[in-house]
Amino acid sequence: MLLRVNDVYKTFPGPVAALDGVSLDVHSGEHVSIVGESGCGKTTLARVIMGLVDPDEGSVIFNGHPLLTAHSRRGDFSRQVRMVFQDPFSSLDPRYSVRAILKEALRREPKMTPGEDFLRMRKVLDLVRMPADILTRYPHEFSGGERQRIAIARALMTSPKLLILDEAVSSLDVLVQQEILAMLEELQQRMPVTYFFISHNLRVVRRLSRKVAVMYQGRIVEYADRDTLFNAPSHPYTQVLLKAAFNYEVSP
Amino acid sequence: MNEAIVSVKNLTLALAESPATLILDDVSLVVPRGSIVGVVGGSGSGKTTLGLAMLGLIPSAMQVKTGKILWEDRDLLMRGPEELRRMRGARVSMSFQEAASAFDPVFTVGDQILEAMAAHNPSAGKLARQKMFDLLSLVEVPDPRRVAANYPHELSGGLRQRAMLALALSAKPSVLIADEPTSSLDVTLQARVMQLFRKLRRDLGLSIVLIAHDLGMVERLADEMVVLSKGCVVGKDHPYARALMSAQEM
Amino acid sequence: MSEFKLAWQRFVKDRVALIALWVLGILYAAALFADVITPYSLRDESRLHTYCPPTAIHFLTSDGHWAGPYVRGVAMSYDEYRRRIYRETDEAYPLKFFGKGESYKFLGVVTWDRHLLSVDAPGRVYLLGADSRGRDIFSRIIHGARVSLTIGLFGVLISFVLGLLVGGIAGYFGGRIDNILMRMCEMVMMVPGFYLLLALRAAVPDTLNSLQVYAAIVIILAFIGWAGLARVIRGMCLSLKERDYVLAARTMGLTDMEIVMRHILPHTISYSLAAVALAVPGYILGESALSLIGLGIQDPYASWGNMLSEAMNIVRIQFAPWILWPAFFIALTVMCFNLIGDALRDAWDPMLKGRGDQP
Amino acid sequence: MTRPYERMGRYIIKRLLTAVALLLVMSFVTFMLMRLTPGNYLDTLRLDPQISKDTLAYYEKLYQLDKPAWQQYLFWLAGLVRGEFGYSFYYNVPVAKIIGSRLGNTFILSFAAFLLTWMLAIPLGIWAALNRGRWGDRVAQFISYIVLSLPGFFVAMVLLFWASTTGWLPLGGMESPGAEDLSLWARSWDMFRHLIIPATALSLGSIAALQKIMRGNMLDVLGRQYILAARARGLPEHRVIYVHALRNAINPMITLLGYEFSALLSGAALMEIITSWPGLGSLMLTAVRSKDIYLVMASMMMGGVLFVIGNLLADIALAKADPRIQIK
Repeated sequence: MLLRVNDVYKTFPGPVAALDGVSLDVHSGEHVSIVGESGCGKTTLARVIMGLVDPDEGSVIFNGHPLLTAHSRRGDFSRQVRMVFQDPFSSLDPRYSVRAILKEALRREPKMTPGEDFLRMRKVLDLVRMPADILTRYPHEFSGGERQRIAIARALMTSPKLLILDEAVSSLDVLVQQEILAMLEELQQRMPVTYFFISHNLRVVRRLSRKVAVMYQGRIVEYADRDTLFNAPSHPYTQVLLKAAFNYEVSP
Repeated sequence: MNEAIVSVKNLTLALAESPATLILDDVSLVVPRGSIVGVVGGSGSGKTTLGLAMLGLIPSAMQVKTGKILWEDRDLLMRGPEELRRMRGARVSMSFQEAASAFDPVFTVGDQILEAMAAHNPSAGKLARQKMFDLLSLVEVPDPRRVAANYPHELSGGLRQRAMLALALSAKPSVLIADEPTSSLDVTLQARVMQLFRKLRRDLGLSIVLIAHDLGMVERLADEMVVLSKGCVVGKDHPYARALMSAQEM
Repeated sequence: MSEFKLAWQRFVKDRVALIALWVLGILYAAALFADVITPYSLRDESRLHTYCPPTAIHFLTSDGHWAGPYVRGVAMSYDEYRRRIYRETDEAYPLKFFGKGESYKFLGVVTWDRHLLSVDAPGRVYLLGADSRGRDIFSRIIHGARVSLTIGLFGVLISFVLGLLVGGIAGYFGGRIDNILMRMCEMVMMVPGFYLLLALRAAVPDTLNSLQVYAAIVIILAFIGWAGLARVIRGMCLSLKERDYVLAARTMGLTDMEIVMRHILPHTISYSLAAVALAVPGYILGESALSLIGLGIQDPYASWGNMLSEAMNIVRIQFAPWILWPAFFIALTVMCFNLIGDALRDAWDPMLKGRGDQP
Repeated sequence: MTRPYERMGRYIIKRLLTAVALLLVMSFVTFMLMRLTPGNYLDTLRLDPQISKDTLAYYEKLYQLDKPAWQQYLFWLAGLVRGEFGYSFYYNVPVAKIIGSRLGNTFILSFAAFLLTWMLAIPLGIWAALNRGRWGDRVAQFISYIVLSLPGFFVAMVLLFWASTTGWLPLGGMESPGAEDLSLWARSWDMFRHLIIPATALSLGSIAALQKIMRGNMLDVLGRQYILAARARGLPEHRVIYVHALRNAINPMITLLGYEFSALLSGAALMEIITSWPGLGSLMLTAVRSKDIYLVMASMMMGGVLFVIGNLLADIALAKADPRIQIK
């Protein structure tokens, strides 16, 4: 078992509770998707797992012990669980070359010789189908899709066990989305990484995940295998969601 | 089909500074009365510029090289600005993707609708307010009085989207150009707006030009469809169109 | 640092700002080499040449031969209103280039006595005219530049460091710290600057020597100015903190300090260069105002502000308008800093918004 | 959902309380600063042989100059509450007598410059934005750059010089001699003529600065989508520009109101000294020069009060203008 989210609560000032008692187990190889409409708390869940946001109650358990402080995450967790963000134009610091960006991912790794560094960089760039000669170039020289590939490469530098993708393709043009999703699908075969995919787009979720959790107002209303969820949804909200997404109909 | 209410004939638009780069290249489109016509394309395909051109709002940085834009057989490229202005909103109107940024933030929703109505057919205060509330109920706004008194930033995403539709329809246009009406909405809201479009066509005989990148949605709603790639109209079998199609199935 | 190169490419496109940069370069260089450039030291007086107009430079002798650049002596007399008028006499004094003159400590190290331009005594050359004690205004402006041009920079630097510290901490850590620090900033900003300037100046004992007065003014100006910069920097830190590359760095295990040093500070410094450049004029004007009313740099030392205090008397402006020259140099410097500041802001603007870092 | 007025009331009270706290802290800091410097006004009196020892002792005791600084501050504070501002050694009269008229004069000058600035800067900014790129805009931009870099005191000097040669305007001061016995109308006209030079010199810089900002705001708003949407609805162009664009472009200017007022206040102090306009600024200068501690304190406090009121008005105006601003 890779990661356990144990009964997490989180409220922000405002009417709706962001997370209202969420529990979820993530097993190695079992690609999970969190799907739901904007404001259902899926991004907050990702940020709680990564320690960017502290939960009011509940905990995140990794390798058997709960992660309570930011410090506790600096060990294995920060090496084995990595995250990719939504906006490609804000994911890469414009001041640094691709080499420096990828190098920063090894900050907490034991020192390696420049040769080993380069090999690892070339490997991750190849995984995201980007040529190794881009190492000396800077973020402003790349398109949105290319930047997102570099961000994914950065996340793969420490060959993480779990990769959290928070709406990773949502702000890309529809055709570029296809390329990135194809690359991510291919990656599933080439690396022992498990995806924790967050999206509001049910088509993207159907393509990439084994298990799907549907979230509504801070709670997981349904958690099932992909096929059962898409073909025989049990919770009414899931049914409404599927009908709206695939047949564009909604009962008045 | 009945006669065209708006049609674009071989329109070519280029950047003023570098006439070689074409934003729209020999684009033709016919919008019959009471029909929904889809214009599908990715970002940078020129679909929004086409929508603006149909309103006679050609961005200053561009110039028309060839082509005509006809409103009931009168080419609006030949018309003077004042005549065009009177037609905008009253004959052809436009709705925008980000409803929040289509509203003036410092005026209430009701005032802005009243203002748009008054710009084309001034009517008495009391009567105008009632027409405004009717319009809001027409676009399925649950509590017109409350929504009219709110400022745009105080409305939810879905409500703001419908209020913007009311704003675009305030002068009873016969054609609505909807630019990405659903792409920033959640799926359930998206479906509800599409149903609203079907109802508006049925009740008002409104013709709609549906500009979007979501091919599946346009296929479901539009009577006919045109695919735009880098400013050119391409056929269904064009690789770009097929790529859009496959993005749909996934 | 490609972002820096990108911004520099945009900055260089603004030719006016480039010219402004050159003008400032010349002014600061002149200040540095003041002793060599100026014919006279800032104390060199001549009672015979009170308010003497700018000296005319002749090339031909009275009967039309080429005689190389030379100046004539002047004789003073009074007109019916007992005002001085100067007539050229026939003594001629050749204008010497890099000739020997008053010795000085070049850059405070080597004693030297060459001057770019000088005339043997008793002849006097006043390129821009003389002041009430017959001192050369041109020389005093160049010597004064050492004060007026540097007070602004030192003051802004201190404010910038303070602003970075306070603004950075408030912006990055937020919450109560942010609240307290920002209330403090608002307090300092709310006080009318000039009143505080006078009050602080009053707190400085009069027995200081000129260097201490200089330092006191720098500190006073910095104290008034830092709050504005702190607010600008705090705003920047708040927006930088939300950028995804900062969140990504945190998820990769970087400590707060590492994130601030690698991601927040470098951007903040480059983005606030514009705010700093636009703040310098305020400091220069602050010093000039203080010196103008006699609370700043004291005579005989020169600063553009205290040189102007003579011009406070309208009658003097009437018959010796050249005493307004220092104001021209203040205006020129302020304009250059404004031009550079605007160009810097436009150059960094796309990066600041975090989206448009396309070239 | 109309704005509940008691929320606005509570907001004003909260702002006033923080302002009073600020003024107290400011006065404490200034007082300590003044006491920090060695010696006080009496030192200058001691040099004067005619003044006897006991009068010196009397003054020392009367104004507690012998007491420790904080005690004297409390004495001063208690006096303040009773409306006494202490005694001015320099003018040898209670501070309250001088401060009232000086405060009024500074307010007149600052307010005149304030009106001049806002009446010219806003229209100029709009005009420049609407004629963007045309020669008019470029000329306006060039002039505003020049004016922005001209120090206020230099402009005042030049104007005084011009007035001295043409004689059209008085050379500084606030009233011509013997103005007291003129009729009210004649006297205010006379003061108006005296006001022209200081007010113009003071406001020139801020007109240039605000005009540039207004132009920038206007251009920014004109590029927004709701302007395009307004045109798409067929709204007449004048409504698009003067209702929608202008209304939104003015909002950020209102936030500048407060800080602009403080800039004017500081500028006024200096301008008063140059054009010998009898306001708080020139009073403060003489007080500081002669270490007249109570006079310095009073001028400082009055400057602060004017400042606080200006800021408060600006914030309320902004809350009225922009519905998105929530009154916390």
